[in-house]
Amino acid sequence: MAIVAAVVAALFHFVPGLPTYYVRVIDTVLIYLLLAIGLNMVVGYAGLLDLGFVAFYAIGAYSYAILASGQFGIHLPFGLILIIGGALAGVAGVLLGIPVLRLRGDYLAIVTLGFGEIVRLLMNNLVWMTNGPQGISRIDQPFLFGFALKTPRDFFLLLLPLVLVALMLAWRLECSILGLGWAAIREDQDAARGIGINTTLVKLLAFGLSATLGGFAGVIFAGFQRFVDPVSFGFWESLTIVLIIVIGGVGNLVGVVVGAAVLIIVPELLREYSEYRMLLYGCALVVMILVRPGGIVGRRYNPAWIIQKLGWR
Amino acid sequence: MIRKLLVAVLGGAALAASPAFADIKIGTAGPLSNAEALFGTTWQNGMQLAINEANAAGGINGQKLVLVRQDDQGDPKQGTLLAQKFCDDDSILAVIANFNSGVTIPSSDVYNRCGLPQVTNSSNPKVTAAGYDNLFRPIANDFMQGGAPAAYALQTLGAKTTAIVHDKQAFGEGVATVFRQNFEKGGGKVTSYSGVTATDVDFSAVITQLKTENPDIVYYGGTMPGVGLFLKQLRDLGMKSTFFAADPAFLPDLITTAGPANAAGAIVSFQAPPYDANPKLVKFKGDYKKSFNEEPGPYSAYGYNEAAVIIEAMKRAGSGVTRETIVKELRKTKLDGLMGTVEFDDKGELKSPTLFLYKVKDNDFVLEWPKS
Amino acid sequence: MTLRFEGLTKRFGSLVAIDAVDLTFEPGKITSIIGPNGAGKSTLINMCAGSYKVTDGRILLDGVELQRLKKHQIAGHGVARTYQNIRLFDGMTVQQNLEVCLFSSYFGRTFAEVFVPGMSRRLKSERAALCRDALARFGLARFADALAADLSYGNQKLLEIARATMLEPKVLMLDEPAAGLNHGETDCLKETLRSLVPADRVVIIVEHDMSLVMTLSDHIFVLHQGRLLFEGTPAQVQANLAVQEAYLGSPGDVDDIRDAARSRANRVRLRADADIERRGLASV
Amino acid sequence: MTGFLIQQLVNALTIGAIYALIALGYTMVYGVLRLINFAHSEMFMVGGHVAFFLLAATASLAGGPIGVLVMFAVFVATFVAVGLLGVGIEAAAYRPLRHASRLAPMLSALGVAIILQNVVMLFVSRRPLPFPPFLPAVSFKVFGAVVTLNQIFIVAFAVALMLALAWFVNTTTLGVKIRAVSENPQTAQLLGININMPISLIFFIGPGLGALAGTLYASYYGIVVFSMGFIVGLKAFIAAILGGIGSIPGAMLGGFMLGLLETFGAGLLPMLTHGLIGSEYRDVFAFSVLVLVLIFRPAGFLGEAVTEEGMVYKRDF
Repeated sequence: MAIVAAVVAALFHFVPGLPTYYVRVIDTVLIYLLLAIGLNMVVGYAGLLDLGFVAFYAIGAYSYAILASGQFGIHLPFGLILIIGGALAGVAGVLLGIPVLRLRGDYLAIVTLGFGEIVRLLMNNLVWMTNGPQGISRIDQPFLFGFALKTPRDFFLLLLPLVLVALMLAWRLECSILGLGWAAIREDQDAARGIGINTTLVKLLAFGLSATLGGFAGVIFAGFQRFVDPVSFGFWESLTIVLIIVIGGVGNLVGVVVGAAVLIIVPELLREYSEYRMLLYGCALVVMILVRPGGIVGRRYNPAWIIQKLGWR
Repeated sequence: MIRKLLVAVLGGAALAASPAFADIKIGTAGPLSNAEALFGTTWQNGMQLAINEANAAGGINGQKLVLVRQDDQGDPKQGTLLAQKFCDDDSILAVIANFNSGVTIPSSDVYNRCGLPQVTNSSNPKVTAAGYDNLFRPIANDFMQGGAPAAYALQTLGAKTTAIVHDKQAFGEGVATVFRQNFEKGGGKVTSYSGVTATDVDFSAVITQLKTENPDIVYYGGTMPGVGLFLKQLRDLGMKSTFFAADPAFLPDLITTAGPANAAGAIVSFQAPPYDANPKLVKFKGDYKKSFNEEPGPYSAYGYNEAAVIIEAMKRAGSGVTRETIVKELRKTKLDGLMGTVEFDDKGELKSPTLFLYKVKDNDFVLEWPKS
Repeated sequence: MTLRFEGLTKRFGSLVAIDAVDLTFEPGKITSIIGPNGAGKSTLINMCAGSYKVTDGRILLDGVELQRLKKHQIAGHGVARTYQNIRLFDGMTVQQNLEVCLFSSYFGRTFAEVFVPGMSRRLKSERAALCRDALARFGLARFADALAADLSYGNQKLLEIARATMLEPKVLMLDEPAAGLNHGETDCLKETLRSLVPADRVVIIVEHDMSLVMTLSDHIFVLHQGRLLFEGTPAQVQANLAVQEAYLGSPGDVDDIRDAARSRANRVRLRADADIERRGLASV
Repeated sequence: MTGFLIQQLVNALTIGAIYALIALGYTMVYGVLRLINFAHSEMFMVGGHVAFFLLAATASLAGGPIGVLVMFAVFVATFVAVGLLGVGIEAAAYRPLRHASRLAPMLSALGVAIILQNVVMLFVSRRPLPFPPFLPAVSFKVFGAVVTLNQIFIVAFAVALMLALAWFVNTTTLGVKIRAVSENPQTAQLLGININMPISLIFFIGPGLGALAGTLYASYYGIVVFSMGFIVGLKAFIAAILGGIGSIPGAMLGGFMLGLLETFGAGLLPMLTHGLIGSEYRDVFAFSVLVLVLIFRPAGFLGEAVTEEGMVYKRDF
């Protein structure tokens, strides 16, 4: 416990001292981490491959953009929209979940992919609401408990605790009976029904919860950028989030953390190669997957292992 | 431990980034690895040219100029990250960023916070809406880009009807909207206003639809290769309407893509006078070909111009060249540039934006309007 | 407490797998269903467990019409089963395989478990305690933290039975529990099965291993081509000629040999299946 | 009006034929490895470029239509070249991952796609390269619709290729082996079929067809550009799904269906709704259909029905 506290304290003390660019990079990592934790619930825990996760991210982002900007002259507080955006995304998650209950594997993946694209295209087409490809700019400066969230540092101080809480809750969820239920569905849905698990309910919970996290991340992203446009929510974003959890180690929160760090920081390290960057990134991807197909972090190095290593229960 | 790790990881980036000492650096971020790579790269080549010339002429009071070229992939998120990177790097005194309006708008917040002089190539009117005093746009915005062709179409060509197609991107839809407004204001009739997908290659369905409307003008708001393909298919399907496109189409590739016969008669708006109009441009075109052995891209001249504006300001700032002084000097800019005089109004917009309309005639762009 | 099948019928297209069968199962007894391959034994279990839709007829458990319910609801009413070719949660530990069976009783407390400090640990140890004696009874305690997939074939069979009993079922259906086990394993299986029959539980076994059936069951149903051919005690069944004609083909003691042979065949076959499954089908 | 409809139909068939050709590659690979081969779209793109440079080599870029002989020579060469590339990629990036999770190869395919695209962009050309038409620009008027020789050729050639493939898979020994492997790799393996050979073959034919599609596409639209793969690839993949992933006739049907869907979405929707729903809703329309089809008939139109359990081919991870 003490060690964890120390590490967290160190982060709080140390990171804001870094040059702003690094803080911004870390913020980006944290936002993606939030997304990855969410997606991991569906893909990692319940074994439902979702390629349209970015849709919920977009819903969250646009909730803030629309409810706190000149777009309609509505200016709701950040905290409130955080809840609204999360809720909207969560509802969307469940609504998507209902029709695809019967689908699994790639079939599910493709339907979710289609759903994600549809959402993006609507954001691009419903000009009266989303201002279309022009995007919504001059979004309100977020305030939380009277503090203005202006610089990347402010956002770091918001994001870090949020992510830590999300991680903790996700872990407790993983260990909870619901987490076990998800695992059972992932392993053998029919047998899971056979031991009395209401797969419908449990799946919808997975969709809803993960979507909610996606929504949160979206709201924060919008507040962070103070500009949203459909470009930021393409199919590629969905793939990036999937990549994060797969490269890190599917279903393993430690892996998810590592994955987020690697997949955001590596491209930043490659910046200096300017136009060769994406080429190197592609090579890095293939190599990483070939070297560790199961993800960078092995299954056994999960939070439980850390907790035990820390000698804390 | 964590500290070490962070230092190691992020420090790596810092080292990689750290400059050769005592150079003055100008940062630039644009799309270098996505579908718009052609534009981004040739645009930055233009800047490189201007900077090479400046260095050949002894640089800024003895210091060498360096262009730091970055790839934002037209992605707002990366745009802001890069903005922060430039802000933190004290050796960077000015930036030319970004190419896409959707990236410039969020990144300008960041540049403004650290008072880094920013010269942008994004033409969307919204870009200057925030009224940041460190943001300058030495090119015409979409109002000009979409307005002049409308006037020309109505007055010179006496067109009555137009069909407008755009690629649902910030730029394409932007100019298309302005064109539409002006055309209607001028008493013309818009028979249809439709969006296609930027990545599309097959427009036959839409064109077949347009055919039933048979408008005098077809305006396409979008970039290459879309424009070329659209024009080609427009003619293949036997439509004779005069074709209008914006400056991304000011590119030999338009003619090669659409085919000389199809391209003939197409009207393309561009902000620079013909490359043979004045010695500056002739030289520019020659130098560009020499350095990069290809034709200048549609934005190469703009990039050159934008860099030139900054270099001028730096020269005037003299010994005490800092971000602040550069911003001050940029405001006072009065440069007889590649594409005419550059002066900024208090919003940082080009005071007297120019626009030229070119007509495709036997494999070349020939000045059509204004007739000099 | 009884389980009754009334006019239970299952058709696959034109094929009639089960033809208006009426059966009654007594609690506190082990009832075996035997019959040649394709007699419809497994089909009965699958219908009872809700894996197959019932074409016609009713399945009554304490007056509840099971055939109207969804699979997980049937399980909720206390019907548990094992599968012909083992279906464990391979990626989960042995412990977890049992723990997850407590889903329906703990699901309501999920919110508290996640959000109330300390609750997570409390409920977890509570569940662990519940798993412990099951682990002990089936001699799996030392594998508690091993992945189910890594267990030996015999232990996997045991684990599957353990998982079924975790539900404290009123009806426990075992589909070929001894298939693929060697004699030693079969013997200790017998012991375990005997210990699984409290007074209020219906235990149904579908099995080819005659020696097991005859020594273990209190009552036997003999199915033939989807119909009930005969029912009675092991002695009566063995005495009955019709059964021998239909099922064993020829009288008496040859059986054990043939069954031994068949069960060895089973063992080989099922091992292969299990291996392939474990390796993952697309390990192409 | 009839002219309008027929014109749209012709447009639909042409683009549909190209989708279908690419879809074949996706569906064959998926049928055997259950792998969404994200790199396939780039095979299509590379194919276009290879053909371009072959033509350049044969100095046929001089302009004007190209002789039939040259044309087919180019087709064959392109097919082989890209086919070999495909085999190489499979051996390097997918085969090592066969025993890994199902997501791993999918994502390494993604990486390969990024690499191919950037290699072409960096070392071949950023500019769209002008691709000559194979046939003279002859066009016929059919009930007021303009039909070019090129269009007729593309549809005919695509269909011919598909029939050839169908024949190959259904009658030849190799084809049968391929089918065996795709039916059930285990059994095939247990039967002692060396599964590597059929798989390599699939990774030769699939990309080859993709490359031909790229060539036809390039000559039809008159350009090749490094970024042309991704979207067309995604669409073709959707086509494969619509038709029934894993089914070869399905891929063909799906391709033409998607072509029709798109043209309908872009051309007719605006007219029927009087511009209420503009052509920009074309993709929304297409994707919605995809989603609905998958929800109500997961196996697509020609794929054999799948059970809920059947959808999980292998643990995802």
